Amino acid sequence: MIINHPLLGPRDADEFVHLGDAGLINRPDGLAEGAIEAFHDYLYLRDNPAGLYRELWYHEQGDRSWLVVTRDTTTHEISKVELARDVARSQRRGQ
Amino acid sequence: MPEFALAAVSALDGYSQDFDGAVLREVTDLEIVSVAVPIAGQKKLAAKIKSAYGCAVPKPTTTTQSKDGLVRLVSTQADQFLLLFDTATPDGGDKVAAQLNTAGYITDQTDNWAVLRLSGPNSRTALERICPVDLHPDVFALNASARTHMEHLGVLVIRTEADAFLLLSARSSAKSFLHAVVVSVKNVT
Amino acid sequence: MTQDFRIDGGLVDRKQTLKFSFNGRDMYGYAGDTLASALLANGQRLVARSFKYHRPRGIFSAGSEEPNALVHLGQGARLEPNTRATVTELFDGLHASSQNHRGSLEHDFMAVNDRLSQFLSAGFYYKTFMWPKSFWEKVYEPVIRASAGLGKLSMQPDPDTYDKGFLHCDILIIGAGPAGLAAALASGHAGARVILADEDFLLGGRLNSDTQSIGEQSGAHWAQDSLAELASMSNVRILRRSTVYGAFDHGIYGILERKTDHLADGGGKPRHVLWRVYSKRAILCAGATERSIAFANNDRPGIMLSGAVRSYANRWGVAAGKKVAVFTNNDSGWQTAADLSAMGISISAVIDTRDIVAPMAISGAALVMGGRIKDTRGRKALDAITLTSGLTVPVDCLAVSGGWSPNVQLTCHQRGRPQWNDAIAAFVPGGELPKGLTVAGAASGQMTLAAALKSGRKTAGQALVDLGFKYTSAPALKASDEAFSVTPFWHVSGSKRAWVDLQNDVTTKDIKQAQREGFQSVEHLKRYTTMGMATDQGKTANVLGLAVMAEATGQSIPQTGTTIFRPPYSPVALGAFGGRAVGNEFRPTRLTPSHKWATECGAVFTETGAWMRAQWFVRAGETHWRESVDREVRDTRASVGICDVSTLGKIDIQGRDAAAFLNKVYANGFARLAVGKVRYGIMLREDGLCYDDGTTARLSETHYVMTTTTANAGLVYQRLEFARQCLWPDMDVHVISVTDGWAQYAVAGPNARKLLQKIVDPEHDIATEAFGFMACGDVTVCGGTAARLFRISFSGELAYEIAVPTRYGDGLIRALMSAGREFDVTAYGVEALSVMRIEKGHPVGSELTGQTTALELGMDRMVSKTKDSIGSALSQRSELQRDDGRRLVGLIPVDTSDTLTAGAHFLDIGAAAKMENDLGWMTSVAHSPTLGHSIGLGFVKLGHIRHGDVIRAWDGVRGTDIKVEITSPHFYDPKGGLQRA
Amino acid sequence: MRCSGLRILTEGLTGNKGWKPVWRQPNPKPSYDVIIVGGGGHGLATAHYLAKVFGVKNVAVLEKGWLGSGNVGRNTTIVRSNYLLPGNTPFYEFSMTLWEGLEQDLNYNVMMSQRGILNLCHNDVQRDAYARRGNAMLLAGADAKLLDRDAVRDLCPFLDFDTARFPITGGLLQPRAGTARHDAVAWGYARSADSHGVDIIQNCEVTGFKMENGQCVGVDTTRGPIKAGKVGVSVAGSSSRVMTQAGLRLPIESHVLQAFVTEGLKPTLPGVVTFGAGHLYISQSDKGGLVFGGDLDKYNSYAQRGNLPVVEHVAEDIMAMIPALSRARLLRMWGGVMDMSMDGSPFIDKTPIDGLYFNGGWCYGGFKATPAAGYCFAHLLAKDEPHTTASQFRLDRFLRGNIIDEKGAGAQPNQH
Repeated sequence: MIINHPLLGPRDADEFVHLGDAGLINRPDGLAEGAIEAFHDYLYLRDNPAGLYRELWYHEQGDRSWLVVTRDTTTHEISKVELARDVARSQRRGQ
Repeated sequence: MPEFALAAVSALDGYSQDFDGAVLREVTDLEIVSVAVPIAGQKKLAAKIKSAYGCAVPKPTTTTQSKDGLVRLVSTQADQFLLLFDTATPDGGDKVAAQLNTAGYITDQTDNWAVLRLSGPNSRTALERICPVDLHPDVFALNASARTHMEHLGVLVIRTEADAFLLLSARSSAKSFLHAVVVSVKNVT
Repeated sequence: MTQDFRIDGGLVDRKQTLKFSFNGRDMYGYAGDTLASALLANGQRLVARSFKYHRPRGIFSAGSEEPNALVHLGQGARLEPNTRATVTELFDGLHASSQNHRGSLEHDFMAVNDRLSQFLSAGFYYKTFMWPKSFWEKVYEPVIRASAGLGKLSMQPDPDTYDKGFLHCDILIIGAGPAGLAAALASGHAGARVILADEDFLLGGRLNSDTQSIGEQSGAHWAQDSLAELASMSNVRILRRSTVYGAFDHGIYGILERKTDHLADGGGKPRHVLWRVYSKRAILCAGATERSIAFANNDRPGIMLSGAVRSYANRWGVAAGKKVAVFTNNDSGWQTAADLSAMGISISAVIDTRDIVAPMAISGAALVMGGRIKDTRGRKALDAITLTSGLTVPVDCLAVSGGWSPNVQLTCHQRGRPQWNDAIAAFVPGGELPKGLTVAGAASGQMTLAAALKSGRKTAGQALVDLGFKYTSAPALKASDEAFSVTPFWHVSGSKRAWVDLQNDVTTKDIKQAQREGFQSVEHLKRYTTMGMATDQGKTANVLGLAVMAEATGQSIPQTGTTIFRPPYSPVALGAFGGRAVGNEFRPTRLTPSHKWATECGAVFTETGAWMRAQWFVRAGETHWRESVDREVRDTRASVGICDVSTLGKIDIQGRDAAAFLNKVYANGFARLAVGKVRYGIMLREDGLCYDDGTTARLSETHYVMTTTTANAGLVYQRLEFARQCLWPDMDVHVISVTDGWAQYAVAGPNARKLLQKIVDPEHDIATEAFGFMACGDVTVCGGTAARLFRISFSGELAYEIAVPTRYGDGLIRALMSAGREFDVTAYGVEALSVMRIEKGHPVGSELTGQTTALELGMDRMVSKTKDSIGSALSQRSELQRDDGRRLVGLIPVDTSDTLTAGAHFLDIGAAAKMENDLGWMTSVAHSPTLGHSIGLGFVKLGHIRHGDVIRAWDGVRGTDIKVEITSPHFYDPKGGLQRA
Repeated sequence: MRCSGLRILTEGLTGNKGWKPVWRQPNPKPSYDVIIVGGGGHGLATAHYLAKVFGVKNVAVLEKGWLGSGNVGRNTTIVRSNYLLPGNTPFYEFSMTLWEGLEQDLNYNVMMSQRGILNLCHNDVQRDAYARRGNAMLLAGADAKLLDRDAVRDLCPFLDFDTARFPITGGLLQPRAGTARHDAVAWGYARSADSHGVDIIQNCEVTGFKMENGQCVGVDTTRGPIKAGKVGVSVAGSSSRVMTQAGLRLPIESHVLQAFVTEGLKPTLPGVVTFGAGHLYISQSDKGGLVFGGDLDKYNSYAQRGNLPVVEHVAEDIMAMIPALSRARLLRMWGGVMDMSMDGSPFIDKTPIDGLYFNGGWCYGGFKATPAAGYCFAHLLAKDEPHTTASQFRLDRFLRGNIIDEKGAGAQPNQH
């Protein structure tokens, strides 16, 4: 596969490490009420869609960026690649 | 006069070898200093770099050079870049710190790396055997840089001339990296 | 042997005679021959035995689709099984021999299977061999295994080398036949970066096998001129002997280039290069493959594909037979008859299954329209055919054409599903093709030369336009364009066996039986009968088998299903995929700064991850490793020892928010760590289990250096980047690895300070008052060399870790050792390091398995409940907080002469060795020279309240069962007074 | 119709014309006591044990494609019970005992071949970890042998003992482990279930669950609605896809695992061998092909195909372990969709919805588990309580922290 890195251009996915669902960016508050249930859903439960999927990749053999890649899990087609930091920041502002 | 003196040794004992259409040398005495850009400190740092070296902070995949041509700045990460320059004394970090003082977070990286210079008409065909990044001059032009992997080793590759590449890889695995490059050269020459 | 079947013409170089041998018999051929063409030229009809029935087989095709002519190529360590004679380029000194027979090729004892065929029909093995039960492994299976398989491996290490590479292009053109060449010319002229790859050594495809002309030239000449023109373009790269074996995601294609297989001597260069090609567009011009017709005994040597017979005559100047008949359901069979006849080969008959007027006259040949072949004769070589009309024709070669199947393989490697095309009675590319891939020429169903040339150019034009190149269309080339006509005809029904899959011996009977048993979907059909599962992947068989099944079920072929293909297009040597990863080259090796020095000092090394570390240092007179290790421990604890700890991960952490950041990633508090101090920390995964530990030193308000375990350095770094980029993106914190940048040595033992005072420059006071336990700071050593000093202890002794830039690492270890001479300093390796940490009860990888909690490790107090750090929440889950769970304890053998073993499980005295009684396991053991006996660490259920109890360390796989006493894990200086001294 | 050598003889002499369909092609009835969703190995085995052992015969198995088209026909056919943790070991050992009698139970030769599995180790820490595992296996009633370097050499002289980057120091051997003919397992279970009256319905995709006041009472399918007393879902890689129709999110991700086979070769490997300094398992089929696999591709996927990096990594491991296989040729590569759970261990459990049961999360270990998974799922469906050997495979275990993590990799499916 090829990931079109927003800063570096197309790179072989071989350079990257795949973590999982982009939802892992939204870490719950560990001190809040019901933290265990919140973290259980955050860490363990997955939509695991057959289709468009937003996922985290780490450019380990490159610029060490974490990326949010939007990819179709049935065709492997990649439609969008963002810097995870930008996504995380915009979501925080959203909150 | 101290009882014990410490001699510096290079990663590859100054390796140097000529092949048919390719020359491979270890580059020693190259100081490598990383500068991390503080959050909300980009402008200040860019100004400092400009005044200290007369050039811009390099954009991703590129390098810039100081006005006097002695310092090369290489983008390595969204908020981090390297300065490469020759020096006889092992105080690159301090030199850069003196220039930038607190505008950026400085780490001396010199001893983390082994540096090879591969040049000659066969250098690109040799790298074709281990480098997944497209090094065609139309795509990877003069002063372009890329961080990738070759034979399971992380490598920073910079095109310093039409036919010459600077290759930086981790110092502890330098011998394996040298071996990978040498085999590639031998396989195509 | 003389080349009795060599005729005039062909594209071989008759000036270069090559000597080769088959089954020990010397033969001769010419440069440009394949092994197959040379064997035919020498009249060698019988070349192989079939997989199941061991039927005599000859050469069937002229390409990589060959199902029959598989041979052992080469000798000794270079022996290569299952090699297709039809694509093996002849070279001087080539050795080939036949495979898969007991006794000689001519007299194969296994041929008895052919007599028993009615009992060996499809799936017979699923229905028997079950009684008695024990006989399967002992009797039946060994027999089956021995007779199964085709060729054999030498089982010697491969003397040849392999390499890989990466290529980038705008347009990859797959196949250099008429369509491929036309596409390449158009793309090359437009200035695109082009790769043209073809599996053959002579490019041109069918142009070299047929007599059609292009413009005023012969097709073969046009091909050579076109190639010369392409070779002159700097933007075009031509890859000969290069098979595009797979289409992968996002325009990545795999190519196997055979570099030296055709040379008598490879000159030490890699045998194969496995290219990973990154393309923006790809054009499949792979042509089409002819298929056979099923009729009784249609597998005899001499029965060949019609196009192959034509190829051998036109390209190689070889007559596949002296009396040839043609059996066809389409026009291309007639082309064969015409070409051979024109070359003076006698055509006895042309049998066309179609009731049409004969398209041409063939001198001396009986033309049978609407004819059928009922049976054939000749055990080891064809000698006659009999028609349903009763007519028997003596022939030594039968050229069969059941029509042509476009080579759609690569279009199926992702989501493509071929579609049936009635006009050419074949599957053409369909469904969702790999993105960026288009198809031209015969591969797309364009079955005439003119159409192939046109579609090649047109398809390239579209790709060029897509990529923004200027494409100027050129006048069409003049070439034959008579319509290709075929009327489906699949098999002649009869009571005898008619072969569909030649290699796996699948006959029409097997397919009909599969239908009777309900294995009717195409996938069931393949899996049950093994049709299409042989080394040729059913290139010549699948469509035929599908047609027979369709007829049996009364469905149409598309209703019955379509056959799709998996990579690789044709088989690829594992060595090529392995590349250079042989022996010590499998993975890189990391060396410590003291490696050279350690080698000089008789160190025995061990692999820890990628690192080579000194395990212990053998001194004169030491014959057993324990002597060395015990001495290293004793001398360190008695005076001072030195160990290279540079392999620990080191991460430079800077930023205004560095302190807050560390407080997030460590389970214990780091917010209030003072400048100039070091703290031990444990890291949890978000699931609350421990995954790493280490120390972090604060060098300034905004600057820390973290150490990780050797094994987890990369993982911790990754998690830190995740935390700062994804979880706390607004924190001003920056991390960079400095693992390789510092040579770091542990200096441990009562005399550690005295030794260091000789190295550290006098202006730096390291007396305990000024530089107490867990202190750190910048110092200079040996007259001004910058260094870092940490007062931390893994051994439990008064200890420091001193770090200098790696370039000085070799110098510093030598300096430390000579400075320590007056204290009888010892260097110690990882074994002694491990002994001392076990004596101190420090957990390492054997305890931090990723399955253990801070509670189990006895570090639960370190997990702060007052802050939200990674893992803090889920570490509080009920099952992870059980107070009746396991705890880390020390273990001492009751009989101190016993030796403990790691991996032993714990059982109560008298308890049966059953899972219900399992109390835990021994994680680490050592012989403690300090205590004079074996000690261990382990997890024991309720261990924290069982100190003093005696249990058993049961090690069933090692056959030991030892009484052990549960103790505190801290065997040595539990109060820690020594390290504070 | 019973299978036997005699039968083959008589059929052979009469032109093999008497063979009957191995299973019927029934149309779905309006209602069943139990509907199994998924006609793979697990689903068919569940039906077999429901009908034959637990006496529940009014059962339908619904398969969206062709029978056995999932992982049961795509795996590397390895059967073993060399597990470490008490939550797993008894279950896989139970499965092993069922394998050992499967031919007789099914009257179908699935070619269960106990030629052993050898896990190589390359350093002392690894050896001790294998000792711990081997002892856990013995405690659970399985078989295990810890071999030193010489014993490994006697067993597999062709391994690289002389030039290896990571020298072989020994290994853990389970002699009773081995391989089986994967397709035959599906066909054998289907044939037996069918003979006990189970309706196996192919080309019948479940499109939704019928709910009545919070309870599952049937399914909607491409061949119409079907009522059921209980619905058991056993669809491996499609687990999330199917269960989301019932509004359930699972602790599962779907990942692609590739498998490979070489051209047919005369016997070279004794049994299954796995590499300890990489990720590789390799064996040789009765037909002569070397069958092997390694790591997941590591990204979520529902496409039954992988990419080059893993192919090359696996081949590198082969070259490092058995250099003599260098000239063997890779014939075919393919992929299966793995239902990777969050701790690498499976689920056989009731769901929060009454009448709806789930069997999944088998990761790459589903094939060896087929008999016991079928048996235990049938047990749960028939008796509404878990079989003792499967009592830990609960859907709520992560909330309680009762993790069954053989590798200690944490809540990251692609690391298991």
